[in-house]
Amino acid sequence: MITSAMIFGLCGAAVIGIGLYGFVIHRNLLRRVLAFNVIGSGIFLLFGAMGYRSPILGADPVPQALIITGIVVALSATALAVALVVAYARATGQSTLPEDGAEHKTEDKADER
Amino acid sequence: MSEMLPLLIFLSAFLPAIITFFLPQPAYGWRNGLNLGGATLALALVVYMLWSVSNGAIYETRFNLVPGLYFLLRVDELSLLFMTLSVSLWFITTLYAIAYFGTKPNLSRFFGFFSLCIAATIGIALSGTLITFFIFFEMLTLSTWPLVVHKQNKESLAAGLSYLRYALPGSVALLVAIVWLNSAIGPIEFSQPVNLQALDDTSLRIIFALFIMGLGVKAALIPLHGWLPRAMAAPAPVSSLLHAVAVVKAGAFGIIRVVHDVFGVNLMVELGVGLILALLASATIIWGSIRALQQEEIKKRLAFSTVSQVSYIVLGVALAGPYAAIGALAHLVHQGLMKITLFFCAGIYAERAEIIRIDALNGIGTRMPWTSVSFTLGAIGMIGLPPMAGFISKYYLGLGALEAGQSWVIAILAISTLLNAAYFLPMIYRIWFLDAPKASSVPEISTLKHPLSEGSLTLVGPAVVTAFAALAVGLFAGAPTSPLSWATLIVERNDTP
Amino acid sequence: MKSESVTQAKKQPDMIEPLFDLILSALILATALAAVTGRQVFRSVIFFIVYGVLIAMAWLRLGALDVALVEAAIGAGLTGVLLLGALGRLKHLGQISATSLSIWFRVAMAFSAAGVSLGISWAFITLPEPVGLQAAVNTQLTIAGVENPVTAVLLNFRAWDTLLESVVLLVALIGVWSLAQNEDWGMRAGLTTHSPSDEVLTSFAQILPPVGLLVGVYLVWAGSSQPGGAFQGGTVLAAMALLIVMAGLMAPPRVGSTAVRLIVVLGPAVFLAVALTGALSGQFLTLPPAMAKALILGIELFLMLSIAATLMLLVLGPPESKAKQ
Amino acid sequence: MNGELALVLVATLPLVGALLTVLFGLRGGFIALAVAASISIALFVLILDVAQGGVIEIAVGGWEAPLGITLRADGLALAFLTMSALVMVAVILFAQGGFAPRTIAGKMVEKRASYAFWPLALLLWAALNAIFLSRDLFNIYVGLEMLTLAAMALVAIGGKAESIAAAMRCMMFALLGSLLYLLGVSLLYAAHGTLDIDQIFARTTTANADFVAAGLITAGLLLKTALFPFHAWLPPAHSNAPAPASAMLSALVPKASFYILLRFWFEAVPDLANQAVMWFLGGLGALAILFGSLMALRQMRLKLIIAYSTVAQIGYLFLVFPLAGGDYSAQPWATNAWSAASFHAISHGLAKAAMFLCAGLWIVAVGHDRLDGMKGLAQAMPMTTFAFVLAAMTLIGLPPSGGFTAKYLMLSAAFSAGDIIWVVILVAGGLLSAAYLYRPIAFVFERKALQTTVFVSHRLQAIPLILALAATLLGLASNIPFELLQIGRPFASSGEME
Repeated sequence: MITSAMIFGLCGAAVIGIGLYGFVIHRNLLRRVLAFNVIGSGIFLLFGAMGYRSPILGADPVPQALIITGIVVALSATALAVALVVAYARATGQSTLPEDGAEHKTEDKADER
Repeated sequence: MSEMLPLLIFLSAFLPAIITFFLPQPAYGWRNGLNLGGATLALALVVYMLWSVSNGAIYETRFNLVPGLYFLLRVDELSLLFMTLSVSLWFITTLYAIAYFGTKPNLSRFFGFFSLCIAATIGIALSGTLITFFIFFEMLTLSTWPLVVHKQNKESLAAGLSYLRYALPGSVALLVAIVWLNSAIGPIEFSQPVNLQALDDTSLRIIFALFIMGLGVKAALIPLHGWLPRAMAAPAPVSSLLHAVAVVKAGAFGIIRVVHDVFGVNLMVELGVGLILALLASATIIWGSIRALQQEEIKKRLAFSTVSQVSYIVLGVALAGPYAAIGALAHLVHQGLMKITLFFCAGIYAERAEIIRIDALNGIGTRMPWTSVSFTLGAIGMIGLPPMAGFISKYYLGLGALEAGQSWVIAILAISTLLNAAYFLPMIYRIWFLDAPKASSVPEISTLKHPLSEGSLTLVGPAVVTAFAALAVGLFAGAPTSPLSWATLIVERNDTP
Repeated sequence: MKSESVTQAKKQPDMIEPLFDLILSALILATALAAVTGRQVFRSVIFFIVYGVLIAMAWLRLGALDVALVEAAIGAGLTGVLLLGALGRLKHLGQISATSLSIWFRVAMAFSAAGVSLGISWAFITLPEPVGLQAAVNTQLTIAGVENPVTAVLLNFRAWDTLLESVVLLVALIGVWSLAQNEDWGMRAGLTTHSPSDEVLTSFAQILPPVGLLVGVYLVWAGSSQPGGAFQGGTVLAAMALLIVMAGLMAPPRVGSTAVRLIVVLGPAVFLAVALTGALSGQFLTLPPAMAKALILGIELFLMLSIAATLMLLVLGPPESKAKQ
Repeated sequence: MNGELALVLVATLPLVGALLTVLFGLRGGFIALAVAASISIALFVLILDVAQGGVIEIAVGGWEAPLGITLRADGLALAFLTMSALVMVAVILFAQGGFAPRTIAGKMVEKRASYAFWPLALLLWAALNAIFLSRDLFNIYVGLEMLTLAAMALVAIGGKAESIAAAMRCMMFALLGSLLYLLGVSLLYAAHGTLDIDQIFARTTTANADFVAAGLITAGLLLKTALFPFHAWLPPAHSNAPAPASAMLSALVPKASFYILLRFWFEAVPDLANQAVMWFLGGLGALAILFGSLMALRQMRLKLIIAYSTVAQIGYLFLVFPLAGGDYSAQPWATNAWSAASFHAISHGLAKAAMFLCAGLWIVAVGHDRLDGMKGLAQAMPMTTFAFVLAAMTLIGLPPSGGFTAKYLMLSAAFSAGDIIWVVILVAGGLLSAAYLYRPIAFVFERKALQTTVFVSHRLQAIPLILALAATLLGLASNIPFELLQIGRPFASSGEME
């Protein structure tokens, strides 16, 4: 018999995958931040579902509390990340970072400076 | 008291070093007083310990670090031999250095690191365990570097780099060897008999090789000697004390420790590494002399002569017999006295008459008699003519070779003596028997910095003192207080437990 | 809510509920996919907001009303606003470059992401018998000071988490502020615009504040017994305040003003004070059962204010004068 | 003041200070100093109590795990707390001048950086202490997030385009890392109904979830620790921040996530630690050592050399897993290897902070950190040069220094275990670090008359020197910290090696 917990747990797992995919394929920083939030809510959904598996005991309040904490933390991170994206765009006119491993480039720049 | 004594003698060099770093350049009085005071105190302590140790006393200081890692400072006959040499020469060299530098810049840095080197040398002499030895060995490596690069020009920096290029891999080899032994059989104390049964012959051979690699760099065994001649970029006092005595001897001393107190001569022979070491030393002796022959600068020639001479000690150890050992230990002191004399003189020539190259020595004898006499004595000693100290050590080495049935060593000794003569006699000849060239290639007497004097007493005095000391230890080798007697005492106490 | 969850658990799930759950999950996945892979960023953000609402519904189905509230308010609401705002600014500043990654890379990534999902699902399905803390929480509820187990966990059992979490918000705020231009320091938070305030918004904004305050306080109060609490209340308040600011009825607060900083700090400060008094009297963060309810309510009220202010300032972003656009 | 109170104060005082600095923007430096002083006192009391009475543990709010959160001060925690305290005190002293409010016409005016720096620094400290003391995996997550956000803000505080880009880059890694960690923790809770490290250790069953969780947690923490090959973000981030920020970022931040890994693998799930996993972690560490060192050799800017050396030095930490983890945890040498990791972490923390502060001073003096432009600095600033050389000795692992102690312990463990590969790695790493640290030293030693040197006060120059001396002292008096570390040691290995 399939319970809501089972369904939403698997759904959460799938969402995590989707989010991860988005996180790695996008260079656009805003999209990465968005993907990060998708992953996050997927994890929370899975966490909640795992705390709701027991038909006798009902929902476990501890994961719920942890998830609320997690959501707020995620929002804080998102806010800072978004602010960074904007500041970065203001400073460079870019909304994507140079390719990874490009720190060598920045070094060279630094050498010239 | 007897627990603190080893620590005290170490501190007598270490504390002046630390304080000196914080002295401003103009504080000449303080700086000189501090270093001479430290040297005097150390000297007094050494004399006291010589007396009491010869009566069988033993001093120990130990404190723990992490498990398997503890400091042990221990005074025994061997450590005293090395310590006496370094401390007394430290005193003399400090006098020389004060006169030599006068008011040159960065004196606090120089004297600070100089005394630090001595502290490290004393520590090496006192080390009672391999790891303690290693720690002081590294301390010596590092505190020598600022002295090598003291002039801070391209040349000295290059010298410093090549020095570290040799020294650091060496110390890594040493560390690996030590940790390997410790993790196999626990921490090793020189005073305790070491049981190496836990290790098979192959690993023992590897460990021995690692030890020789690590120590051979400092002892300037070929092919690890490359740094020494370049390090002559350092100022004269450094070349005199450190590169003629402290550093190279630290390597030789380490080899003595490893062979006698870790492996034991018998095991070394069983493993068949003794002969290899002897061959290596002989090769170094010959090669060093040949290279010395090719040099045109005084200090470079002396440096290569050091390369060759230090290997006498290694050779003596490798021959694994009491006579050879005595010769080696005696030579540790003899060579130190003679070589420091030569470097003192080279320094004076360079400072007072701007003489760097050998061909500029012509006729200097009449102008700088004291210096030249000292130089000559040192040179003759190096060649090993009786009754100079050098002869004594070579004589015992020869006996040892015959005793060990390695008669080929005699040939080596003969050849090297000839080579020594070949590169020292011409210098002596130039000094005394050639007229000063009228050409402007060398400065006229009028252009000498101090037309009438060869420099202050504290500059020339040390050279004269060491020269005659070298003569004395040869003349009175039989005396109960001579290095030779002490060396004999060491060998007797070690080999007949 | 405990009771309600139990009743839920009691009645056997008929065919409708799983069906509903399945449809909801399908929608969630679809919107998530759309939000992640959509062509334009704007659409993605819209999809993300929808996705957030759907997730909130899922939380209702999982008997987590508190989480549902928070998710709706923060997960969907504020995050969405943040992203939209940033999008507007980026449009203003520079181009939004589209991804230009090789199809093979994307395929590979897709497969590996799917692998992760499968791995997690495997772990999830093969989980041992559920061992929750429901029992433990319920037995302690009597001395925890509040009837709502979630609030009890947040404000009492795991208060240290919550204290740190309220500080995390502060960290983010300081971080956001520190991204201002030097010359803008101390000015009003956010991009100072002079948007023509349209009547609807304005009228809304005039009615809403009292309502918002009411709702917020109620949520805190309710949080002690029913779903609700400081975070939910704070979000509602923050939303109201934002609305007012956007409507131009009230200028955004100055980053430099002491009042703002005081409000922002108040909640964590009170929380910390309570914690330390506990420590001095023996145990750190202990709420004596007698006063537990009062203390929790007090902490929550101040927390709500601070959270509201912080959230609003976070959404407004660092001070930025229009001059440099 | 009893131990428990001291523990609470160590955990909360940074928070108090942070809140105060948020309120009083102009007094940040002073508040930070006061807080640093009081934390140091509390920490000192705590250390004394633990040294006498053993591990101190408190259940927050009187709620025992699994319902509540446990804070514990054992040897390992104290070691890391002390390191952070030393570094933070130094940084706070050092930053007094640089992050002071501007004074215009006699009245002080708040500046952006000088306002934001102090709360961020104290919050960073608060996060570190919270992590080091916590026994609850989720509580650690909150602390970790706090740490990350504060660190990112500090990376970007310079305001330059490079620093913002650098912050953005690590933000991406860090966000992903914390999500993976959170996922792992939630799986563990679902499987065992607890978040407490000791209760997870004491669990009776092993679910498939445990393996997935362990993988996720490790991956997440590796991202945050910047272990090769996840290091890309570290050098730009650490080299573009202002010197005091760089010191905190490089000396402390990666240590926190490593610390959690250490706790996790040795105290929560040692039963899952099979040789393969341990060797994998060690292998990554080895690669980090080699790669980081080679990159450091190629740099021409001092701060980048120091940053890449962090990449390399982090690698050493991970050698603890193959040397003390898995099947070896019962071996006699495990204790030494495990302690070696802490010794290395701490001495590296002190030395690295000293180096970045030295770099900062030199930059003040000559206005940049290009090697070729730093000739003659040994002349102008001997004290700083000496401090830098001392710190370099620790990083290279030359005696007497904490770095040497760590290296000795690791080497002896590697020999006892008979895994010569780690010996080779350690030796090679030591020589490489000597090579890349010699370059800047040689440059500053070269004699050259500096025309445009800003005078740097000796009080400022003394700060890095003291840090470097502390790193050296850690080697000279290594028995005290070693004994302290053994208090509440995770695994009971069969005694020390003799």
